[in-house]
Amino acid sequence: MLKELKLPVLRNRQLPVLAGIILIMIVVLSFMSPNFFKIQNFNNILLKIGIFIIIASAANLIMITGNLDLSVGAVFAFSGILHAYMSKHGVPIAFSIGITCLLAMCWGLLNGVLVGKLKIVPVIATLGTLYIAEGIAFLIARADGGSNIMLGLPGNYTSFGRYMVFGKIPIIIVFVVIAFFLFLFIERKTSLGRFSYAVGANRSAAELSGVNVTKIIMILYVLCSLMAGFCGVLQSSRVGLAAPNVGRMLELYVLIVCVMGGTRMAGGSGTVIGVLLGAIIIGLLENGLNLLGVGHFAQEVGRGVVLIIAVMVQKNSRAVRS
Amino acid sequence: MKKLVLVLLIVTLAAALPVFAGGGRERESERDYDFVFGKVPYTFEHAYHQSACRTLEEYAAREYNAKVIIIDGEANAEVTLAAIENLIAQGVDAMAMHTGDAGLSAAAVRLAHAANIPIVTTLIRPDIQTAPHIQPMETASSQYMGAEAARQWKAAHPDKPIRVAMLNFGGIPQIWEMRTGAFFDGVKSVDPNAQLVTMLNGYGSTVRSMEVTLDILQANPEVNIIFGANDEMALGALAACEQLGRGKMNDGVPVSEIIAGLDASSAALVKIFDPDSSFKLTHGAVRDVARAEADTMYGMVTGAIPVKEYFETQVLSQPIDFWNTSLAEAQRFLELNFFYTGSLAADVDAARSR
Amino acid sequence: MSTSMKKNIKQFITSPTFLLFLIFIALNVYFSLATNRFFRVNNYVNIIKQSTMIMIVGCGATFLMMTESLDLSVGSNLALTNIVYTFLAVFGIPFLGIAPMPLLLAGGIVILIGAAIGLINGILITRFKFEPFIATLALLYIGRGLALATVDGQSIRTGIPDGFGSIGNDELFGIPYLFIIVFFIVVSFMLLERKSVLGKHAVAIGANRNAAFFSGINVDRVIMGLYIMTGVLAGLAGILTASRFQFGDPRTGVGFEFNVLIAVLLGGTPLSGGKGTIFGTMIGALIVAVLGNGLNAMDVVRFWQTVFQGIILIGAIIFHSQMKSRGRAKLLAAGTRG
Amino acid sequence: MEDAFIQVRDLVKEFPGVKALKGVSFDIRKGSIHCVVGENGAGKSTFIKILTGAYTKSSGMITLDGEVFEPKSIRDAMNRGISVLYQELNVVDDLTTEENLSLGQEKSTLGFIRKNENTQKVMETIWGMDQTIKLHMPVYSLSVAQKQVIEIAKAINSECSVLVMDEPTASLSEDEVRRLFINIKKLKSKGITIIFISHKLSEIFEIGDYVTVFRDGHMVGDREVRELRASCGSVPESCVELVRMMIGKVVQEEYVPSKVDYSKKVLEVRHLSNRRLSDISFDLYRGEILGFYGLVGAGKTEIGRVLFGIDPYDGEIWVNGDKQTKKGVRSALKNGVAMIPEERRSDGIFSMLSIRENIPMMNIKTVLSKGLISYPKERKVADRFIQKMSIAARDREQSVVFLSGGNQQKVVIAKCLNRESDIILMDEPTRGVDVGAKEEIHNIIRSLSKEGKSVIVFSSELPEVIHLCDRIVLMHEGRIGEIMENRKDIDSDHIMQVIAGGN
Repeated sequence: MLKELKLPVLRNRQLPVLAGIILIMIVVLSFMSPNFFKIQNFNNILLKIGIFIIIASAANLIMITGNLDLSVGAVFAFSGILHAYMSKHGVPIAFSIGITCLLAMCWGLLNGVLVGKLKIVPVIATLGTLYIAEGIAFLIARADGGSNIMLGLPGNYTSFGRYMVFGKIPIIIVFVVIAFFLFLFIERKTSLGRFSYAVGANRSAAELSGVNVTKIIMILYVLCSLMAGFCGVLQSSRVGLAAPNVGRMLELYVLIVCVMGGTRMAGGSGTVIGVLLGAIIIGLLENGLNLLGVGHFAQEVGRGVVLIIAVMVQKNSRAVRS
Repeated sequence: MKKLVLVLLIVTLAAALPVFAGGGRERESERDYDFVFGKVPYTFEHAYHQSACRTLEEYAAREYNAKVIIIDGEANAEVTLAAIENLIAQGVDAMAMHTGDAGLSAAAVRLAHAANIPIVTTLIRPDIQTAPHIQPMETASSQYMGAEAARQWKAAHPDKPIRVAMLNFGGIPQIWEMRTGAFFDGVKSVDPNAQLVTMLNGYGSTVRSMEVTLDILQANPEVNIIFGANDEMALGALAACEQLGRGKMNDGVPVSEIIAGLDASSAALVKIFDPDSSFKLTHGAVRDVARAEADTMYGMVTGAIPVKEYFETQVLSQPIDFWNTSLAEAQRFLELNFFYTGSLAADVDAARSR
Repeated sequence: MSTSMKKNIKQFITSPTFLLFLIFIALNVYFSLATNRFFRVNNYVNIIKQSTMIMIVGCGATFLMMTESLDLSVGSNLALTNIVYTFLAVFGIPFLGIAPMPLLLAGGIVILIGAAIGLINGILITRFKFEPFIATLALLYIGRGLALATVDGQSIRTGIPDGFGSIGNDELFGIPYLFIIVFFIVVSFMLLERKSVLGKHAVAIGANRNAAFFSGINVDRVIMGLYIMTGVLAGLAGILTASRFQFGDPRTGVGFEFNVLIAVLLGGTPLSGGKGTIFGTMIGALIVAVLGNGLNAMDVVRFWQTVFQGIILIGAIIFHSQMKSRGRAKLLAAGTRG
Repeated sequence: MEDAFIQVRDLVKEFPGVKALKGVSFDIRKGSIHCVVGENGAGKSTFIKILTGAYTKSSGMITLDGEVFEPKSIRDAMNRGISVLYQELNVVDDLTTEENLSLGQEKSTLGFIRKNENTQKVMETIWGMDQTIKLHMPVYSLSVAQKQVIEIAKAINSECSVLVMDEPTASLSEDEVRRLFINIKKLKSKGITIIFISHKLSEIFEIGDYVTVFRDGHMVGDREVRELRASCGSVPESCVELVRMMIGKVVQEEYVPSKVDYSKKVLEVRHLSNRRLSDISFDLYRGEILGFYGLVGAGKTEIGRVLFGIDPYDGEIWVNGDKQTKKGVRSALKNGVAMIPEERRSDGIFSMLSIRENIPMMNIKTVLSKGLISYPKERKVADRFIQKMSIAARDREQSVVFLSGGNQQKVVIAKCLNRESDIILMDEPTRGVDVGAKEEIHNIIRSLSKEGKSVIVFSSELPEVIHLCDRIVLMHEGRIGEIMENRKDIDSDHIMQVIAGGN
């Protein structure tokens, strides 16, 4: 298995480039901020980008098929709110997590039907889902009597999200590792992963090869919504409250993470390893700028500039290859 | 034929949906009201504004037999002004607006006055002072909060210099004047050597504030007073502190830091009255602001208050903190301002048992 | 009436755009019946006023989408031009010792800034082969950051010179200048769409990029030109917004790009390009505005409105895709018969 | 040559890592039909792209009418009078005929299109070739040949002196080809120089004046067609010399009967009809190679699509004695029917993926172990097919996009063979494939029939069908004209008659 995992890394010239960027960022930040090179800080960064990595791993497969999912942020928010609402109103936590994940998958099913079956352009279909899910998230919060749900949550609400595995490792990091390897596994070892690449590389050829394209796309959307929903629960449980606006712009973050990781928007190529590296770049950037006390306006500019640079560097490394 | 039935069904459903969603109620009842008021809140996404709107609706109906039309400003300049324009077109008798920007307030006032409709602004004072204004006394309360936080810290840790970190909305100047800046003034009045270490954007969101606070505390672990310019951000800061093993208090005695927020929503008060949590101060005013808005609108419509003159109604933004406010007072505050029906003491106990 | 005109009218009546127009009318009728606060002259003036910016920028965005491109940076562009325009008019350029500028000069400079953002988009997309989505997303962040940084996040509201608000608020014979400007822009873009080389080339590029390329059309230059054009329109919208509200605000135009996108999509221009009409985009913009306005008048809570927005978006696209496949099938059948 | 209109001298084109043209020199005479032939990758298309301004040369020289010719863009080349008719037609489907005619050369005032007086003139040119094309028709309602007519008219309209035609007959029926040739001769008589690229040698002998042969980036032969015709004898396809120039080995085309088991029907088709087909009935036996031949549009591809479950139909299909009830590609595959699609690039290969990843795509089970993809198994499968089909690739990890057309087609066939289906449908299996690969593919088809599999070949090349198939189904306008046994002395005149609609 290890050998098989090594192969794509070596074949892909973009991944070393990304790793190089990360290395440079770490060196520069270590010199510029005395508090940067600390285990606690890396822990912070991982905690922050953990959600992105989990969702983007799934969204990445969707992008590999040449589609995209803009509704993850709304599904993320919806699930957090729903979980909080149910927990507050007497549904046992474990049960509530299960129901929330199931309902989150329904959003994926909606996306899957719209994109896979009805062949609607994914940008629009998932934008529509975004609006609906976000609206409903706000309505649930409103039905609870406010703009977010915090009060009256049961005592053990946060015990899931703040659980420390072996008393040391935050559970979210464990899930990040699980998600990473799960999607690496899906990508390399399962027919679902292989067919995802096929659909992205040439949809019509995939159809004529007997690949059930609709099914693949639907499964991926459901999977992605499941991840978004699960992260919504995880996040809400970690913070100890649920707000319907937490997912704003999350979809664009996820998209940027995938693109920085070298996934083509047109589909056919990309890997979850790239997603991991892309997320680390974003995490380091924000963490570094915050540590240096750079104001938020400059951070916005910085995000755009880094996006351009990262894509440009990758394009060059791709050009060298062919 | 089947298709036609389906289409008809969908059309009927589509037409019925908005009614189901709460619209279309005014038809039978609007004529029964004496007045129609308009209200544009900053954004419905905050509990504060949802409560304020509800108070306004109920109070105006009860006191003045007035109907209130609410159009959300969505925290967006174009949407807010469009809402004002639409209210004007709908011919309301008077309106109230609460925005985040002085320029926006001024533009709204100009629009309303051009259409000869009385308008009252809230919180953010427009630069052109030609209309009545409701001013929650946030500056004084923020100063008080800063001073109290500094006092409590100094009493517990006289040896540790005060280092303040703040989370704001990203450079809205009025927020500095009334909240962040005023708070820091308060701190300095107690300890002139206090330093403002950093101020970053928490986007008004709990989760974003938590992430930002993690970075702040990484860069400046010595920070011991954190002020979030609304309760959501303060709660985010608290979550970050808890994650780092901080955020604790020893029965009201500061250990690692003191956190202050603003709005005094129930979520915040539950933390504030938890003796073990480091989130300890906030202030807010919902009911009185909403009532003042209704009173001012009524006053302008009936001619008691001049429409085009600056007339400031000051409202106390009630400070609430662990050390000086009793649980009963806080309970009453929540009931009056946030339609709170629970028991604060019970909620605090429930939250503590976590 | 000539036969070709008859044919044109027949074609128009059977087109999806016309059906969309009918839906628009139906919406108006519905809201007029559902609430007595909707059907008023002033309300319609508002609806049009509030959709002017989307209409102006939508003209450029429609052309862009015809070529299978899109621009997510228009909202940030609008904010940046809005704030810089006000800044120049109020403060000039202090560190160069330049005094506050006449509005026309400030407007000219700002239009150039809008064009520059379009140019950068164009360069990234044509020269460096960026995906339009990514390139313009980067510019969305950069533009917004610059807008906020220019004024340190504050709006400019004092020292607004006289006449600053005139173009956005004053009227000519009872018609707001704003309407005249929009009318002028929309009509010229309709002409561009139907009669100009640019319009035809945009369709050709979106429908068959290779054919366009081998026909000697400089595809990159057309796309670059369209991005600059959209940038200029966004700049103009920035100026008009500043004038209409009489203050400069770096937070304007948040989410504007998606509103424009939705208007263009509702109007029947697909993301895959190759076709599209300015008229459709205008109807799309009006539908969005009427829907928001009508639901507000009906006292529907904003969050329900968000839900409706999603349903309508999905419904409209399903509608368009149905229309498209049916129309194409009909023509193909006719083609094989004839 | 004294009267050389275009002179090419030591033309070199280098791409990063590849030398596509390695110093080519030859002349093209004014007003001649100059054919350029060569295998895929020989450098023909690179040469054409330099000539038309799509590429810039690395070194060497081209002169046009005595002047140095270095086009900087396609526009530039067009202005010097060079027009191209590409294989993939470059008309915009969503525009009308009229709009297409002026695309890229609109007359305008201030950017607005002026009424173009030329359009009428061009329409007359078009009507000279095809009267059914109307001015305001959207182009998507036209046939391929009609679109080609528009493009030719456009080229003439641009007052070109040189017209480059890149495999113009590839998707035309024989009738349409004949009409095209008439039009080409008309152009020649107007003094236009024509550069004609084709894989079909018969066409070169029919209309060519000169022929230049490319191989591997070199010019290996430059002949007068008249001369060649004399040395070649009466059957142009067997022109040993030209073929030897192109590939260096002689290709024999001769029908060898397969061992058909006529006792075992694997496929029965009865009264098949749909929009394009009417009343199609035929049988397929075990080990048989069945050929479908007819003009383009006669319904060959449509039959393939119906059998493979892509298009709807009325009628009955029996596979191995079972009546087919479920429709769709996947149920066809499940029943042992596999197809190699006509359009390799858009329907066949996954160009970004490697050969290893492409081959098991139709039957992922062959590389699974315990439900997961096993890399050793996958490598074994890939290597087996690379060897069996002699796919010329650097290694199995090479992306298919970097392979030549013939090798790409082999990958598509390998993908299909890996499915282990009993019935294999091959739609134009050798289209756009060089002569060497063509023969190899034919051998693969024969070996399939030896293994007891049944193959249906849909082809618009008569020699291929005669060469390969045991029985030939002749199609005309969606109907079966005749089903004939293949013999050594098959009567090609009779075939022509049937597919043209006679009996």
